[in-house]
Amino acid sequence: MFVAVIFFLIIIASVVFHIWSPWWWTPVASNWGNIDSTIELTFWITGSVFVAVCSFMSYCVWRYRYRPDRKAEYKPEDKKLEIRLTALTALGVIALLAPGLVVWNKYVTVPENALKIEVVAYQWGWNYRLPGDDGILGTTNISLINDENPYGLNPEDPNSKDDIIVMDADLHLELDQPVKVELRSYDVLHNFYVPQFRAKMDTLPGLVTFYWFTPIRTGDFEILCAEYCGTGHYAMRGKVLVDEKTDYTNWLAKQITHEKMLAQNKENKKLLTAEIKN
Amino acid sequence: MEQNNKKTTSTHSIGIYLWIWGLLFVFSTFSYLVDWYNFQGLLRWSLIIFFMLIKAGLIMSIFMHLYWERWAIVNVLLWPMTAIMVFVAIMTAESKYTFFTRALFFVTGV
Amino acid sequence: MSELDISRLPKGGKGFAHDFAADQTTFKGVPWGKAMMWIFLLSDTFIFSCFLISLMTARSSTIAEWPYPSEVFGLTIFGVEVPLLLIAIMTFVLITSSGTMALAVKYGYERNRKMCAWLILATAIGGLTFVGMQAFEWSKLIFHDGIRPWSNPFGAAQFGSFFFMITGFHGTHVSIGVIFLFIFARKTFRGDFDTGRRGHFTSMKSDYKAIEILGLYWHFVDLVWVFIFAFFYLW
Amino acid sequence: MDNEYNNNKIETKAADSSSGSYVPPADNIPASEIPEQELYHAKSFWTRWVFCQDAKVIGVQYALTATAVGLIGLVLSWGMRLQLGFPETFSFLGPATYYQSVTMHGMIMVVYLLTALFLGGFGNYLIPLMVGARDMVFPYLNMVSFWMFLVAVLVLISSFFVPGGPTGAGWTLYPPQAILPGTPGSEMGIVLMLVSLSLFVIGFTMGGLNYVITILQARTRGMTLMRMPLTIWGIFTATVLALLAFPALFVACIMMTLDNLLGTSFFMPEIFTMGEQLGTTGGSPILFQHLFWFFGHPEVYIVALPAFGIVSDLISVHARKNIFGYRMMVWAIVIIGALSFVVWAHHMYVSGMNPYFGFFFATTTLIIAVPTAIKVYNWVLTLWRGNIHLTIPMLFSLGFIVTFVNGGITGLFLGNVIIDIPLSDTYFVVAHFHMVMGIAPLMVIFGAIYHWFPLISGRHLNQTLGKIHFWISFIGAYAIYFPMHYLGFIGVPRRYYEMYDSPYMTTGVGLNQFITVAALIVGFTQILFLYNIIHSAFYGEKSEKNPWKANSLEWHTPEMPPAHGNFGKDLPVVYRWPYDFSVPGIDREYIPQHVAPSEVPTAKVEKT
Ligand code: HEA
Ligand code: HEA
Ligand code: CUA
Ligand SMILES: [Cu+2]
Repeated sequence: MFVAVIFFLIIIASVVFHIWSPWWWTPVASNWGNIDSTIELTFWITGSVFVAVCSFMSYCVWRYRYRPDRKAEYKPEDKKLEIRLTALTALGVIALLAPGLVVWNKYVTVPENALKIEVVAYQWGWNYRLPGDDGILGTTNISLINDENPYGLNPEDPNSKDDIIVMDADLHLELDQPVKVELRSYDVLHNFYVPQFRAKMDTLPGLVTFYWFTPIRTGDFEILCAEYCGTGHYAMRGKVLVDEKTDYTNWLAKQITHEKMLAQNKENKKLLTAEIKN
Repeated sequence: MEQNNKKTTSTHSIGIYLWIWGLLFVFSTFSYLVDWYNFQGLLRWSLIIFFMLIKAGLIMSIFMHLYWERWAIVNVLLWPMTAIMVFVAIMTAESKYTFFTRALFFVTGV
Repeated sequence: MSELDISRLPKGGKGFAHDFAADQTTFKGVPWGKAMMWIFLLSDTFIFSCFLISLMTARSSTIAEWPYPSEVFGLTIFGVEVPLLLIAIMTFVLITSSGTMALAVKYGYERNRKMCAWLILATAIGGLTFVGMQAFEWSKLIFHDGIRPWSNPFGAAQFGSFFFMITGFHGTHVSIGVIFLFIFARKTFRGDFDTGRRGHFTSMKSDYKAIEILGLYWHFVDLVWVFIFAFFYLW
Repeated sequence: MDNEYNNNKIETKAADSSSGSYVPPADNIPASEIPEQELYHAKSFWTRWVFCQDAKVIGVQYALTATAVGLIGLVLSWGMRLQLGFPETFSFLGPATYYQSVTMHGMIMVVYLLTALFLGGFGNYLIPLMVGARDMVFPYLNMVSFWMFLVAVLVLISSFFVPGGPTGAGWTLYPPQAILPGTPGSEMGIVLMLVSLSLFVIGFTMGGLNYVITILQARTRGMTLMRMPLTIWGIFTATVLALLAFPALFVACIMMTLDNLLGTSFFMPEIFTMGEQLGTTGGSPILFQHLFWFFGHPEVYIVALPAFGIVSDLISVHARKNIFGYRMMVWAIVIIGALSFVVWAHHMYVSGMNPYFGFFFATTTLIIAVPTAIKVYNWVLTLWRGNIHLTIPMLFSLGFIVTFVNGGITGLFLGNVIIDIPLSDTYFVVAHFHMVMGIAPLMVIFGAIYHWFPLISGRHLNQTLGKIHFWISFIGAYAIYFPMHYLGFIGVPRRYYEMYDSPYMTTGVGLNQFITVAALIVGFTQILFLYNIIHSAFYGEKSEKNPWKANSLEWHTPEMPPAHGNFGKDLPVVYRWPYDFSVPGIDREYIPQHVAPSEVPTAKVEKT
């Protein structure tokens, strides 16, 4: 009795906790609202199975608790029942999987008009690169990195000249403009994760990974690194600021292109060497 | 440990071992010739795999006596290879993808 | 004790079903040690497969040039460039030793002590030759061609890494096999398998079946070489 | 020299040589196919208790060692929880220490506690007894297996004392960070971890071969595969998985060791770190992840399948009812085992692998839910119309069902690739795997210990302490991990040393404190359990033979605890499955496996 009741109460408590929980996801700020819907669907299906299975268990514990005068039933199997349950479960699995795969297909298919930007991760911070007027990011290589060329951009690649360098933890994005983030890392694995956007992907050295989203709300959103990357992992934060078009253009105008930065860095170096000589 | 089935572990005539031995030599020579004649492309790979599998099959079935073993053990030994085959297939696609992104985004030869 | 007459059991697919439904032993007529060696080899197959899969993955995902093994492993004999010569000879040596091993197993079952012992010894010497040639190959690559595990002058760094790791791991298998072959040769000459003398560590009785088990291991080493030859040297 | 072996060649009393009295045809059991096993009888203290070749002693040695490291893992979890619940209160917990604790906690719990306890501990003890063998097929190798395990554990422990401390790379040991200086323990710690894992794999292979061959080739007469207790099926399948999955880990360990010590570039691409080029080129970190998870996913089933098997037996015995759908249960175990080799990349949905793999792996992953669901249904259907004794093993089994269903269902969230995108690497994952791996199998382990303790020691564990232990552990653990899912929904990433400067994470403060308190309470309750074990081993209530009235062979040895060689002069002969409880047509309540049909002629049993 007591045992069955407690088990049942635990199930009730779980449901109640779920409904009243103050801890829930942050309001979505990208086009990935349908991820939330998929989760909700999953909640409904699996939640009801959980409640059903566990309540049934509690019921059995109560109804068939030990009595000396009772003898358990002897029934090795019931093929029909088992086949039915299997079919039902298979149905449940399909109901979960099908919408999930549809959304996933969207997730891996980048729209044509997406702005390609690069996110560069390092221990422990974030930098960015925007394509400039030509809309194309130049090629890179980590072995090209040095003081003057901190991104390791290919100086021979014409596409790299007008690339806009954002050596700052803050990234500005334009509202309603789809972006494809191309993720690159200098050193170890990281993960570019903004909870409100729902999307994430690891950054890897030696590879470029990607995902896309469209910001649908202005505001500041925190970037969390979601792949363990060493002692500073928890402190590897950044910010995405989603702006209206005018604010965004203003910000963009203040950024510097790769060509200019190279020139500047050369200049600085000359000054520095001159200073040392003096 | 001693089994009481001396009858069943009958030995095979020496001829079959010598035959297989010879065949292994021949096929090894063939696979070597693939390199010698410098075949390239799909032809090369399929020939390599073909001779490799034949040699492996001969060694396993005759030298390791798998041909004479009962299906129980043969199946137990061969089915797990499907896991390997899945792994091979996935890693083939994966390495192609890695190469593709690298070629697309990175400067080569620095 | 009545005997299990395997020849009377159903064969093929029916035998499969029969054996799995039967009691006591699932592998009918397979001694414990042999079953164990087979399962161990299965596990070991997974190890080598993982090595080779990693090799092929690295090879097809690197954008650096992959060295052409045919040239790297070529030898110049009398002024003629012969590709893969040493490797080819090693392959033949290993196959030869596999053949002698197969015969040793055969004579073991026929309780032909002398033949069996000499053939095991021959196998051991074949194995030793293989290891020796491998040592020669390694030293040539290291000291003459400047190939290192971390880099090499021909191209992708992984070439050397995988070469030393895979052939090293295979060579270790061969060396262990050679040690056991010598031990077994001695035991056979001494007649342990006829007298059922107990093993030094395990204190189990010696039995000619042990030779078949050792044979399985040795053929497996040969088998792995077939794959390494194909994927590393020829591909 | 010969007299230290008892070649007690038994005169087999096969049915066909029946002397006189009528034996019904149903009793016909084929003659023995395998000769009597030679046993090495210990002569001195050393060979009896230390270098012992008796699988039962080896099992206990495994279990004690695993528990000892498990307790280290538990203490490490306290450190982590203190930091997460009450940050900046404990100065000894810096970020480096925190990450080292997380790593060692995870690795110890998964590999050195659960794998070793289920397979090395329960496997060694139960396999020979339950299949009716005198010992493992190669007792000597079995002994070496334990000593390898011990060395692996010692190497692991020694990493706490080397300069730089143990590795803090996370239990997944992903390169490149695992071997780069930005990670704690990248000096010696990581090497020792890799060496320890390799030794573990070697040692396990020796033991695992023994388990597999004992089950396949050394069963007693009449013990067909379909008459084996599900415990054996679970352990058997898990061992097969381990023999096929550990190679990938072994290979990954070797390659990473070489990357670390020799500077090879297997997993290391071009890297620019701490202001300089590393000089490695062209390697692929993703390759490591594939190798790791090709091992790692089967590994989680390696710790789940034995639990599935054992819990089936516990439920059946304590509900006095046959396990429902035995055949389906066996097939489900085998299918889960087979499928577990084609789902591994569901741990890599956000790793940057080929994005189209998502379709394949999401599908295979969710397919695995079907056989698992069948198992769950069959457990609760076994309770249905049973006669349920609410003994402590039964309580733990019930706890297992609830936590496993809960954790399995969150697995469905994660398996569905698109849902994994927001939830991956958050506390939702942490909650998932603790529910399904940290709590559920541990419940089974506890239940199994209460169940088999009388067999091992001849005494019962204290029931009152046991009930307290159950209720606090179960409710407490549920209270730790159920709310933790919601941290994941907020978006709190895992492996965060400290998380309170983000606006939405601050809302988790109270929850984290609550979790920490619950974890400490549950943790300390285990001390009660340890006390119970130690005290009861010496002073516990003496148990009669077969206290739970179970059918499987281990309870029907001539002596209890069973002696070396397990079954006295004659090995038992088996005539039925181990689940003949409450059989109609007969006044006995249960029919042990070795009872011949002729002894219970009126019983209406299902043919097995
Ligand atoms: C014992 C261990 C165990 C078990 C059994 C499982 C079982 C499952 N796991 Fe879990 N998992 C882990 C241990 C385990 N897992 C660990 C340790 C990690 C993290 C590793 C790390 O990164 O550190 C992990 C991580 C993990 C991930 C990766 C998350 C991430 O990192 O992003 C995923 C994704 O697919 C996943 C899925 C599943 C699924 C689908 C199951 C399924 O097998 C569950 C099946 C069970 C059920 C479904 C419940 C019973 C069914 C019913 C009651 C019927 C109702 C069902 C339907 C309606 C369909 N797990
Ligand atoms: C079986 C596996 C297992 C078990 C039992 C536990 C038990 C616990 N774990 Fe677990 N944990 C992992 C496996 C496990 N963990 C893994 C794989 C990781 C990932 C590591 C990584 O990210 O790299 C992890 C990570 C992890 C984190 C995340 C850290 C982070 O991401 O920053 C946290 C945080 O709260 C945590 C807490 C706890 C707590 C409070 C307990 C317990 O205290 C819960 C309560 C205790 C019990 C229910 C009883 C425990 C009993 C014993 C340990 C053995 C005694 C045995 C006998 C007497 C026979 N663990
Ligand atoms: Cu960067 Cu975690
Ligand atoms: Cu998994």
